[in-house]
Amino acid sequence: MSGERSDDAVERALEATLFATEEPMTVDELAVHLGGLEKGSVREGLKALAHHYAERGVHLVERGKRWHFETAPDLAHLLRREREQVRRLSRAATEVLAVIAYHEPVSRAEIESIRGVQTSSGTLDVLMEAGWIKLAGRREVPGRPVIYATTPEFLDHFGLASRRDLPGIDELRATGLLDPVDDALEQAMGGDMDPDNPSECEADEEADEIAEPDA
Amino acid sequence: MSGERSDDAVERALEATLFATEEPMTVDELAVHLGGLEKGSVREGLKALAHHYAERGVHLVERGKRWHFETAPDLAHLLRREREQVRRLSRAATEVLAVIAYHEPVSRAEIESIRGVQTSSGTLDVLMEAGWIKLAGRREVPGRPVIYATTPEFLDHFGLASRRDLPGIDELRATGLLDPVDDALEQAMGGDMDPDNPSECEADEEADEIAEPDA
Amino acid sequence: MSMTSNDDGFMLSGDAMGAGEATAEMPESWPADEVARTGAKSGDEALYLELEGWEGPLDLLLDLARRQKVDLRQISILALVDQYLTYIEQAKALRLELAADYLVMAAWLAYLKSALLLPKDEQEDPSPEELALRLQLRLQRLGAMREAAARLMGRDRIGRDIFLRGNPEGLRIDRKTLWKSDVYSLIQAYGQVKARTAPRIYHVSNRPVMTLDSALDRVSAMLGVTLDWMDIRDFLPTDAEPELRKSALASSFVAALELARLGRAEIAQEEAYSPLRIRRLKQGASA
Repeated sequence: MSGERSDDAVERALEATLFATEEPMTVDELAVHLGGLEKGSVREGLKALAHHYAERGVHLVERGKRWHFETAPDLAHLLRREREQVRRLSRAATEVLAVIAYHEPVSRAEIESIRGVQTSSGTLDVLMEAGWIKLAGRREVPGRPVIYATTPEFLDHFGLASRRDLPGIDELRATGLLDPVDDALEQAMGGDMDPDNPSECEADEEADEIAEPDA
Repeated sequence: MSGERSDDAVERALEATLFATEEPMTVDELAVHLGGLEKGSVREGLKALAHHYAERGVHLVERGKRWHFETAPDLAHLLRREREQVRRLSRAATEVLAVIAYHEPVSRAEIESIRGVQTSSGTLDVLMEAGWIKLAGRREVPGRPVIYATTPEFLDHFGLASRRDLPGIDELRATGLLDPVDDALEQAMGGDMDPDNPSECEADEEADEIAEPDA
Repeated sequence: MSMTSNDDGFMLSGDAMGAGEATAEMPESWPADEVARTGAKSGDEALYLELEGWEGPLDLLLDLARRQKVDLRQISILALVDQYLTYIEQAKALRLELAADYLVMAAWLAYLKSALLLPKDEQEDPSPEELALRLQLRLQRLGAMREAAARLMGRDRIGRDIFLRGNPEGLRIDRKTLWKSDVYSLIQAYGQVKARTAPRIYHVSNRPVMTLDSALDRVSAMLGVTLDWMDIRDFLPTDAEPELRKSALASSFVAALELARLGRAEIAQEEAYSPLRIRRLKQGASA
């Protein structure tokens, strides 16, 4: 009876000590810390404690002769959680994505020549992060530039069976999407934009990109 | 059977999370962290977990609506650190802290009228720095003095589930020792000048009426 | 013993002025200990040396009140006043520097005492009884807070008696962005790229102008008709649009200057903004 009681006391003391310690502890350290307890009872206490925690959310484990509590391996995902945040793609990124989709595989220089403006590296990063474009090797020309192509996730997200589902130039024209740029831009930007000055236009879009998360 | 299993899963998740967290967590925070669990099951899980740990070397406790694990109080002698981790408070700071805790929110003038001395600015700073008191707005009286109140960290540190757990607060309230001197005087003078027995006063109700606006 | 809630609570609250000693005991036992300790030293002097340990007159009064060893609600205010006044007198006798507020309190208490001893009908408002009661209430409240502080400090405290997990793994929340777009935005963007970069044809519309050459011809020809002064406006085409007139005026003016330079015409203007007049110079007249 009294033996049981003392076992229990050792177990509680070990539990509290190992909970509060900043470093994992050896049996010797624990024995000293608990006022010169016998190492035998420390070992037994640790065994009993490890058994008690075996099925719980935290485990008592021995690593290189040192004991400590740690999260149960199957619950490790609780320590690092991801929180998802939905953001709309900026116009600059949408344009780059469209150019890649219509012309793939394309290099960055080709994207820029098609768009008529420089592409910030952040834009391509965003599209990669979204999982919609991927590196598709290198173009065998001087400089061996990286080329980009769309991914199956891209088709998924945009509800396309294949890239051939994208409307052709003639269809775009028919729907008015190829109308003179001044009108389209004026409509889009409320008219206070200079289409002859593409660098200014790009700067605007970058601003959009930054501003959007707030929206 | 499956219900039991899921309760168990919640308990394990709560256990792992509360072992791992660096800050105490509220029911809401736990519910969000565990992927939008129902608050009801979080509360039940916490209750079960607290029960499980009640006799162990570490306890699960609620302090100011936030939950954390801590070592059992009766094991203090084993764990007391040689390096003093607790801030040593001057007698003045201790008293100011008590006045704020038992009367909150209070202005500096109110603290001084109870203590009968001026409060050096360092005293309030020390308590703010310790994270135990905070500014709690201004009293809407002439001069709009700043008022002070205690923080959740204060409850944490002193092991109080809430301010109702402040030692002796019920007796103090019952004996009127938390009422302003003016109210007590009013009550006492209304009767037979017997401060011991204010309830016998005829003017009891009247005194209450006068006391109320100040409360 | 070491686990009682009030134990060493006050040790933690001890202030810098050597009060660790004074506060090492449970507050309930203060008066007794105070007396004992005072006795142990050489009488009064030891007590007065602690004057600096009081936090103001109210603090000292509270301590004196506790020496009456009765409930704070039953203390004798008259006795307390005497205790305080005796205390201050003796401190003065020992030439201890007394802060002003202790002296103010002494004066006030002396007044209170005399008022309390006066016959009732000579009392002013507020009555001395009220003043005494007020003092008593204040002492009760201060005493209550002092005990509360001691009990608070004596609780099991985190970092001293209770410990949190020493090395928590910590919780981390990684934010992940889910990007969103749609097919319409995509093809609209492409349409805009194509439209923006499509080859452009620039049309330059013909604006009605009179070139310098035709103005020169016209002015020379018209000057040949007469030797009289002519207003420059007479040289302009009469049926011209306003825009053409502007251009014709400028060109004609430059043509006139050119002819003047060549010595074939002279230009006159009577004053600023008056009509500019031109006439042919006879050949050789200027030579």
